[in-house]
Amino acid sequence: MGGRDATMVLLDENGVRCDGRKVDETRRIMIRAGGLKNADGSAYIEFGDNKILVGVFGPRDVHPKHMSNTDTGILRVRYHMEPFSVGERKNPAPSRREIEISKVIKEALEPAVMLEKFPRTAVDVFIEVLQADGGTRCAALSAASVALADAGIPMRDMVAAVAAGKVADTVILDVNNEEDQAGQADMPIGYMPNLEKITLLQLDGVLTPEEYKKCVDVGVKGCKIVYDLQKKALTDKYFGKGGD
Amino acid sequence: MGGRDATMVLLDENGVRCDGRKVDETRRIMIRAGGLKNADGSAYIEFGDNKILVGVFGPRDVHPKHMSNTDTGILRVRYHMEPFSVGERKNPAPSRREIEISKVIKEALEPAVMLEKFPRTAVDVFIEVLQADGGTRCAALSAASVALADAGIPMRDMVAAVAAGKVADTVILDVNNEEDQAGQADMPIGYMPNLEKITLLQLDGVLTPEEYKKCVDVGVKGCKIVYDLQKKALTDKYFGKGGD
Amino acid sequence: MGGRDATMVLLDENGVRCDGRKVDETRRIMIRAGGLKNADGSAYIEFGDNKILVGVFGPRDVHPKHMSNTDTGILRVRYHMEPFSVGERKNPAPSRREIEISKVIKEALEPAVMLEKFPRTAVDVFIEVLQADGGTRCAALSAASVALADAGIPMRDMVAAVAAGKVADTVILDVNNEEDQAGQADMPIGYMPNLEKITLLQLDGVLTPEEYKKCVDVGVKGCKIVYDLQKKALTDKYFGKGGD
Amino acid sequence: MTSTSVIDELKKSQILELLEQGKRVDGRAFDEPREISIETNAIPKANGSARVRLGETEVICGVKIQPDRPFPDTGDKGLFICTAELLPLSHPTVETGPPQPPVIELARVVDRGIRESHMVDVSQLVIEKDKSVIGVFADNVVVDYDGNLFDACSYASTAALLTSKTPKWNWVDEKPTLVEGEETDLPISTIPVSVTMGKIGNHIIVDPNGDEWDSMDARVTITSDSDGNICALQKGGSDGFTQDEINQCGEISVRVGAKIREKLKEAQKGSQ
Amino acid sequence: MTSTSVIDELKKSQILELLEQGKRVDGRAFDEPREISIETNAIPKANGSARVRLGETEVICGVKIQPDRPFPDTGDKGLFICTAELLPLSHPTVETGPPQPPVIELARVVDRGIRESHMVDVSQLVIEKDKSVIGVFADNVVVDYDGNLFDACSYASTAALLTSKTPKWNWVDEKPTLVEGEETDLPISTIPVSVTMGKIGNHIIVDPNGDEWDSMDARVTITSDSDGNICALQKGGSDGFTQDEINQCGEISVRVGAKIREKLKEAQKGSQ
Amino acid sequence: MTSTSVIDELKKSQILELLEQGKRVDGRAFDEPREISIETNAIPKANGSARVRLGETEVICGVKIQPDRPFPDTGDKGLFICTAELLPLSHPTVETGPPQPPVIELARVVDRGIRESHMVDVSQLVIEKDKSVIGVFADNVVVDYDGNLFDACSYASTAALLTSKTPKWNWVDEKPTLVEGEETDLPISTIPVSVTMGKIGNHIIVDPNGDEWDSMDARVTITSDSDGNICALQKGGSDGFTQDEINQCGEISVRVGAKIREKLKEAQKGSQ
Repeated sequence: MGGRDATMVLLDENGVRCDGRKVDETRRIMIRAGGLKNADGSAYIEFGDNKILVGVFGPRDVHPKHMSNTDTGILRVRYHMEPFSVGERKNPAPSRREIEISKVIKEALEPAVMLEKFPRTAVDVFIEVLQADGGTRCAALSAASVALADAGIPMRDMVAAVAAGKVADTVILDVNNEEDQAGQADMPIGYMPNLEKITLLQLDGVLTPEEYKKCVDVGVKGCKIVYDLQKKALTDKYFGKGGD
Repeated sequence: MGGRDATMVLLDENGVRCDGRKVDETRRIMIRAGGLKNADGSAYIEFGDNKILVGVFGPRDVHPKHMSNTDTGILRVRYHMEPFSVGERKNPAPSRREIEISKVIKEALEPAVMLEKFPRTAVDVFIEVLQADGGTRCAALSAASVALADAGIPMRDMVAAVAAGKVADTVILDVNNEEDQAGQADMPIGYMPNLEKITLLQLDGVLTPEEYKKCVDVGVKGCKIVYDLQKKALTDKYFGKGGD
Repeated sequence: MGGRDATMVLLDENGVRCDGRKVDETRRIMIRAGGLKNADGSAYIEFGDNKILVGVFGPRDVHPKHMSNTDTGILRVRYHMEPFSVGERKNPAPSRREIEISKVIKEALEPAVMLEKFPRTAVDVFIEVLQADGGTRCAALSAASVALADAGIPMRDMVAAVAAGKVADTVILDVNNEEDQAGQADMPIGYMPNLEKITLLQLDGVLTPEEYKKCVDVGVKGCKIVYDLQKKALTDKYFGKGGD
Repeated sequence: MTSTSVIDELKKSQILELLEQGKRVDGRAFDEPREISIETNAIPKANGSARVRLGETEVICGVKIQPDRPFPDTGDKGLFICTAELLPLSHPTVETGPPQPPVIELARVVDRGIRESHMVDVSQLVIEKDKSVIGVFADNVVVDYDGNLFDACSYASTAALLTSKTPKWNWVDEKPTLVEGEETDLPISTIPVSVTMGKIGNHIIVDPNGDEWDSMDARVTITSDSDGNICALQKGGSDGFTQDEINQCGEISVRVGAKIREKLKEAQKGSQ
Repeated sequence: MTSTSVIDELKKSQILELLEQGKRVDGRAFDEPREISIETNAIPKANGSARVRLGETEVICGVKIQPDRPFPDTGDKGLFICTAELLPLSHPTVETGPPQPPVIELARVVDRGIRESHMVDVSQLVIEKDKSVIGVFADNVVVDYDGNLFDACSYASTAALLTSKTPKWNWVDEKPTLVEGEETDLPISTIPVSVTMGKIGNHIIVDPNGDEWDSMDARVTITSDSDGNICALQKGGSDGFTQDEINQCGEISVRVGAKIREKLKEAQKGSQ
Repeated sequence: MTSTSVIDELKKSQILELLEQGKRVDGRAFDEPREISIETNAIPKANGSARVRLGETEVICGVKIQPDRPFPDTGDKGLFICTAELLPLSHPTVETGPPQPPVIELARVVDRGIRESHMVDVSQLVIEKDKSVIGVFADNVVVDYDGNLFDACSYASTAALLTSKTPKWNWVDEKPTLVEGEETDLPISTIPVSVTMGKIGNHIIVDPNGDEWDSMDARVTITSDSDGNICALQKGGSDGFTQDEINQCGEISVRVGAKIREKLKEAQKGSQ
């Protein structure tokens, strides 16, 4: 690697970012539907250097019974990072950050899943971050949508996700780890393109009202890029790879 | 405040204590019945610099069911200190001290509450110490009695409480924080004046047998002072403030 | 004691070990059946400087119910060390080592207990290490067998246990604490002499294939020595002490 | 098994019906927060404190300021940590025990809103670089619950911080040593204000009360700073927002936030 | 749902009936403790130990003495910590897992009784001021239960401490270093003795056994020191005491405690 | 209440019947492990990693190497810690929460197999004696379950360690300081290989798959090193082994282990 500059240039005079991307360009994205033997549905995503595995079980019985709901199914989500997924070895106990992200992803997926179709039961989504590189929650949410579809869970739409952000006073798409650490703002967005609804939205960092609107817009556009790759992953699995 | 003397005089030659009180004088006491919207009953006490809030719920169902008792109601008490209530920030996890005090207060209240009137159910007493200044358990117990009465729980009597103690070889009433830290003995007493029963009693510190008896006596007298203020708090709430 | 040599001689030229024993000699063993008032069965063992107490309860109901088995009884084992049982005071919380040893001892006892005779119920074995000196799991297992018999639990056989090991390139019987720390291998063995089955076996340390076989052989022979003392303990309790 | 109660359903449909007519259950305008009352110095022994009532929701925040060890890689910065806890006396459904996910989210959102605004200038809270720094702990406890804890805790924290006094410590004999009588205000660079909006049907309402909170389809909490910039946001709830709604919420949060910021400033002045 | 069993009720009324006649179930006088047997040095590898039988209640206490770090504000004092645990083999109803409130109370009351008497002179347990002190841990485990664990644990702790040997450590190279072969007795300044009294009806009985314990309305544990002074007290149970009863209990505790103190001294002598 | 299901019973009797005929359900010889595939460097940002498939069981091991504090009494040795976790997506019956005894045993057996072989030479992992050492953490996560996690985790750990790169730290200003660009291989002294054998009836089979695992009466995991010596063993399960069977298992483990060791060496070469 050879030493990182204290004064890293996040965006050069030609609009090129620290990893060579343009402002509106995502990192390399690879999504695979399926892959796990025991899970009812699964997906694997590589999003830049993020590597995330998602397994889905259900609909299945809820224990203890009083946690279930006679009117609707329930969705349970666990977002979990492996000890070796980050720079310094992570303590295996679930952190408060992981608990919050699990909740945020759960609420981002709920509008997409037809929970009313399987009352009294639960669908479990287990997200495992094998390697983290900034934007894990968006990559995880995108993969979780594919894994739910792969499990045959009835859905209204899939949620696609990517972060918008701001570096060097410029709004950009898909914030990587360096940009998150050294940049000015990070806005993860989860979006259902067919239903035109934002189901995940967070922001850390300072934006003017104009930049705020622009970030939302850039993020929504980025989600549509991710969405196409989600559909392709499912098509590849279920209908074979259409000649590229 | 301007620096505390290492050799603080707890009792001067005129029988005046470090905070200006006489040996048989309590700190300023203010009790208010009610105040919380959601609790079934509540009370607030300022006892010197102690500030304590108590909320009561019940009688209500017990979960899990096997914790309930077909013959009698049960009383549950939680004594809890806020992180900001003490000198150095308190860790939010319940300490062993808080667990013991919860049990001691519960057993001090039980003789006063007609638990047999509500079998199978529970009454919950939640004590929150907002600011601590020595003698929190007595102040909490006094407020809890008022909150139980405010909740309409049938009671035989109220428990009034205050500590006796010993500083400079002298028996005193209502030990404050400095006296507790630098003094010779602290004896919290909870007493039901109508039923003439001591329901809370603890002692830390060395007393001769004569001092022991004197402490109990001074404490019981002090409880009667507190008792009048408890009754006044309930009268003020339910019958309006009688012109002072 | 007067200072331990850094270069302790574990085995001298005459085949004498650091505590004066021969290679195939066990430490002093004393087993007593019974002794506890409340337990359904109990035993106490001194094995060298190990002092271990075992209490057995059951067969008794299982809570929660869903942990029980309609076809068979279940055995539950807890191996636990007192804070004062080891050199440096042990933290009272159960360690991962204690959890593993509990499981290993449980599985070593199961083949000996006729669990099918008491379906839906459980037998609890509580092992308390009062003083530890190397080889606690073998001593505990031996005592647990006696305590189960003392409780009248129907059994196919008793499990006797002792460790074999290797010091100074020599296979030895009954590894003590110093030999475990400074030696080359430790192989705890639990054996049912009547049924001729090894039910506990572990190994830490390096053995050639020949040494491996010899260790197993030496260990099995040692278990037979222990077995006789187990039977004597039960005979002494139930039929009075024969002879001297 | 749980089941959405009939009463809850009726309450929600009543609230929604009123909203369709442009009305809220308690008569407020859609973009109108409830009455805010701020009592500073409620816990005199803390370094700063505030008791905030937002309608019938009530929160107490106490600030403790004390020496601490810095994080290994930020030895030139003090610590700022904000927490939130629902006391069991605040509502009959609150359980004691380890915090549940909604409370963890609450605490983290309140913390981030203040942290991301850089309200507390932690670079000024160093006693001895790499060895000892000043830690600022703003602990919120909810005393009575009637919806929208995000904003109530946020205002309580902000008011407590604005009125906090920082003791001074010198580095003597490898230990932080208190210098008596040299208290200063906390170094404050901006006043963040969070505004939480609920979505019921297609209606966006500011500061939902307890009944509205139970009927919400989704919510968003947006924090803006003294410059009118947006510095933190958290969407929650089991429905989504359109892009237009999100833009609209951004505008509301800055506009409503500015008014609330004036109240916080008044409280700060009142305490001096 | 639990319900007071009929057998428990019968047992209690039988005990009470006997008390009305001036008798206890096991024939003891009201102010007579059960037989106490004390075996010191029960755990030879510990720094001190005792196995105490109080009737059929049996407790083992092991003392560990080892270097530790002092508390920040008491760098000139060693540590003394006393714990108590109910082993699951002591009674069929004991559960494993984190300690329940009654066991926490037990441990804290036993600890305070000894701590408040200043039995162990912690000012003599300093290796290097502010840096390293000697910690004394007296851990009690209950091996068989038949009521009144307070006194059984207290006597076991006291007997173990009275017979404990303290190793010597020097401060070398910024580390405590053991000096071989220089053990001394623990610095002991007084012998605290706790006496627990139960109240059944209007009767006060000393050292309740298991059946009496289950039938008690209230209890009080009073600890007195070698000077006949009272140094700790804990009331428990769901009824109260009159002021006269409390005075009476104080007297009993000092009188009965003096006799038990002699037994502890004998055990100490026997171990030398 | 649980009850052994009829299907489980049928499966077991079918497996046993086949074994009596000298056959296994998946056609393997009794002493034949399933196909092993090893992908090294699966987690490029870790210091070493491997994804191992043993039949349909799949495990990922990531190795993290970082400065740590030594244990008080072994200041001249680095740390080696190996863990194992069943991810809930690996099987529908896996529960989240604190690890249960079988997972604790798994982790400890995998750790001991490697530790007792002295594979990682921890004496070379010292930055500054008594102050700072290098810690090597090999964390295994099970991604798909089909029996025999002991061996799958063991091979994943070994492959990850064999291909790990160790950064260099110097001791500067009382702190470990990374020296950029000076990575070396981990100091490796031998290659331990565990072989797990199940006993069903009187038959000993190597590397039981998921169905066989559920049908086992007992199991034994034996680890041998590059010299063909046996360095760790763990018996498990609710039945026993005869002495002959234990001797036989020892022989099988060394013989089968040697073949698997060649695969691990190939994987190591392939990653260079």
